[in-house]
Amino acid sequence: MLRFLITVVRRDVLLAVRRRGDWLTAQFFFVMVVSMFPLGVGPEPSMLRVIGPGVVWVSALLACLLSLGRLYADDFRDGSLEQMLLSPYPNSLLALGKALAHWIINGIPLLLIAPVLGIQFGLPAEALLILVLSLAIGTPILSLLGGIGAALTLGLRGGGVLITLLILPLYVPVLIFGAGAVEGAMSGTGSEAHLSLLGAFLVMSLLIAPWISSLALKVSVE
Amino acid sequence: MNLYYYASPATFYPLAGKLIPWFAGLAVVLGAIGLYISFFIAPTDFQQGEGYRIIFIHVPAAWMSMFIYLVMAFWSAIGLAFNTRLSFLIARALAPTGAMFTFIALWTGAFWGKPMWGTWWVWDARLTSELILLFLYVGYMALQAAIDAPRRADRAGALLNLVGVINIPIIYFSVKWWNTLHQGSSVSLTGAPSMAMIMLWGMLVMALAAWMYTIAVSLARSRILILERERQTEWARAQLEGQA
Amino acid sequence: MNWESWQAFWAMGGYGLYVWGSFGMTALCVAGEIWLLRRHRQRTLDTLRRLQRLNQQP
Amino acid sequence: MLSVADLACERGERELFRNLAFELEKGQALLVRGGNGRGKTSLLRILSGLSSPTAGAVYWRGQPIEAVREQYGYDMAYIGHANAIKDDLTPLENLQFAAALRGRQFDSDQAVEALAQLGLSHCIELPARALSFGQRRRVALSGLMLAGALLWILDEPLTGLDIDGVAMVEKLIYSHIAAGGVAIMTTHQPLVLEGVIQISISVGG
Repeated sequence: MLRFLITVVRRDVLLAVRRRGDWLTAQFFFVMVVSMFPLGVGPEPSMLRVIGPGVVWVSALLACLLSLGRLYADDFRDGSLEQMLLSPYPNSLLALGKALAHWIINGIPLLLIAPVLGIQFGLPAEALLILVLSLAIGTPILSLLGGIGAALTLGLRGGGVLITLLILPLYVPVLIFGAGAVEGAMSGTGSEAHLSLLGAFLVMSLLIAPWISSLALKVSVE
Repeated sequence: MNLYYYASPATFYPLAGKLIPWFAGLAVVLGAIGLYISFFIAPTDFQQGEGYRIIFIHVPAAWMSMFIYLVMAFWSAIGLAFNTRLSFLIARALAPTGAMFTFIALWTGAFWGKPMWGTWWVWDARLTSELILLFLYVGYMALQAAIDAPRRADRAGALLNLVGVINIPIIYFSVKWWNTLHQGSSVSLTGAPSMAMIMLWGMLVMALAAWMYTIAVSLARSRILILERERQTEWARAQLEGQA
Repeated sequence: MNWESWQAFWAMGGYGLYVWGSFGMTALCVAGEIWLLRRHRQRTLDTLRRLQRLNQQP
Repeated sequence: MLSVADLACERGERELFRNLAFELEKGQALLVRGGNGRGKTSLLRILSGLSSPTAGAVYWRGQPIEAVREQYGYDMAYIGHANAIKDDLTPLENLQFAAALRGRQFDSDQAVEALAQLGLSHCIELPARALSFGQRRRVALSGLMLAGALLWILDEPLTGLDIDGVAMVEKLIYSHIAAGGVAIMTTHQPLVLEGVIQISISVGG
């Protein structure tokens, strides 16, 4: 079981490494979207500090959705997905592995870039720490929930836009708790409550999302 | 005669046809009573003047928008569990009406907010949740529209519906939490200072009217969907010829 | 009775625009949905009948 | 080994087949015939467990395949229209991941051997991107030799293969059946399997 999970993750990571160009595109998308905001609202430091956490978080959602469209699509097109679904192991394990791989490939780089972008927005050091922490708890949720959307829209026309439509509303709690944690750290009201709620949501997603993704995969491949 | 008898499209189709006028009639009668209560019986509110009469639509529409999503999720779950095609169709037929009530709730919320708060849109917890609910409805309908294979459309929609319904309480809670942190407006639509008994009655009657309306409209819509799906079968052919 | 005249009824104590804007939009939505549903039904029936006639011809 | 009772399948509103029944024993091959769009691929996908039939069931060793999903996953190998070959991996890596995902042991010497047997020894180190369609088909088919599966379900295995390739695959299938395996295939090309008990069914009107 565990070996299967590791194989799924290792395979996706290896494929991402072999296709570095695609992977870099998603990371640069994140950096660029965040950098557009100061140009749009003006360079006022106090204003930037207020919108900073929200901007970074919204951009993280978008960057995540951008790469989610391809989570199952490539494997679906070349037939590997069918082979994986026929494996003797539960399909929810496959969905979990896929989400985990997506987080390693796209989520972890986000964590590393975010503090740099936070500095651009003049966030204090403590807030930067909370920003990374909230992203560390929050981005796996994005990958897990997004996996459901990716499975549902598999092979559909305009799947990329559709997945945004389906999944973005489900991301609302992550955005609120995530950005709220950073704001709480900055305003001194504390961020523990936000982070623990985010953690609870992560646990719930871990329990439910792989299972629903596997059902969705079955429906879509049939 | 059992449950499966009514679950068969061939029996459901004529049955629905017979029921629609009754529900439509009830909707009209209840709607008329509700309007009478909201304009002629309910007294003027001493704080909000006549403007508060908007709640006689806003609150029932908001109730219905959430209720319909729950009912859809119920039918989706039944469909997935027992593999009954009819339940998926009912869920699908309900969605546009649910989206319509969500839109009405948002619209009337805005029209109530303008005179009371001075702006058309306020990010208060109720309106924000309503907006996200509208997104959920739109996502559900967009997904079904994008899938051509009926079996896949049914099941994919049902799964999305269920994910949505699990998420709604979390979304609602998070929005409320967010709203209190950012000191949202303290005035709320339902928390009007003197919620008189008659106001509650007005809202209840209007909600019932909306409910009957929803049943009538969704039955009519599911009839169309059934006919489209079953056009190859004997009874559907006979039906089409009979009405020609 | 709340209203002394029709004029007062339409004015809604100064809230006319908002009250009637809300009720009007609701009426419009309901009417629009029923109209769309009828059109949908008519079109579906037409298409299906045409298909059926097409199939009957050998 | 594999039996099917009362199977029916619909796609869209169209009924593809109904009341389909057959039984396969060790050392038998089933050839599914039928024109384009008659439901051959749909039947094979149902037999593999990828899709569910409208009615009826597929039994493996007397049990419905959903009930013995895990065992069936080990016992069955399926090759569909798509080759499940990743462009960015070498043929050897492709086989390795395919084996690991199906929970099978992988021996790289054996894999090199299998690839050589289908005439691919010169492209073991190349990324699959550089291979032609027929060569990718051969990579996918060479996976069968490593799978150790009792039942092969092959959808158009000969598509894209040249004369040599067809001969190699025929030999491959023949030796599998001779060793007591079971094979289910669709093909438009004539397939020569001398001395093998073949059952042919046609699907669709």
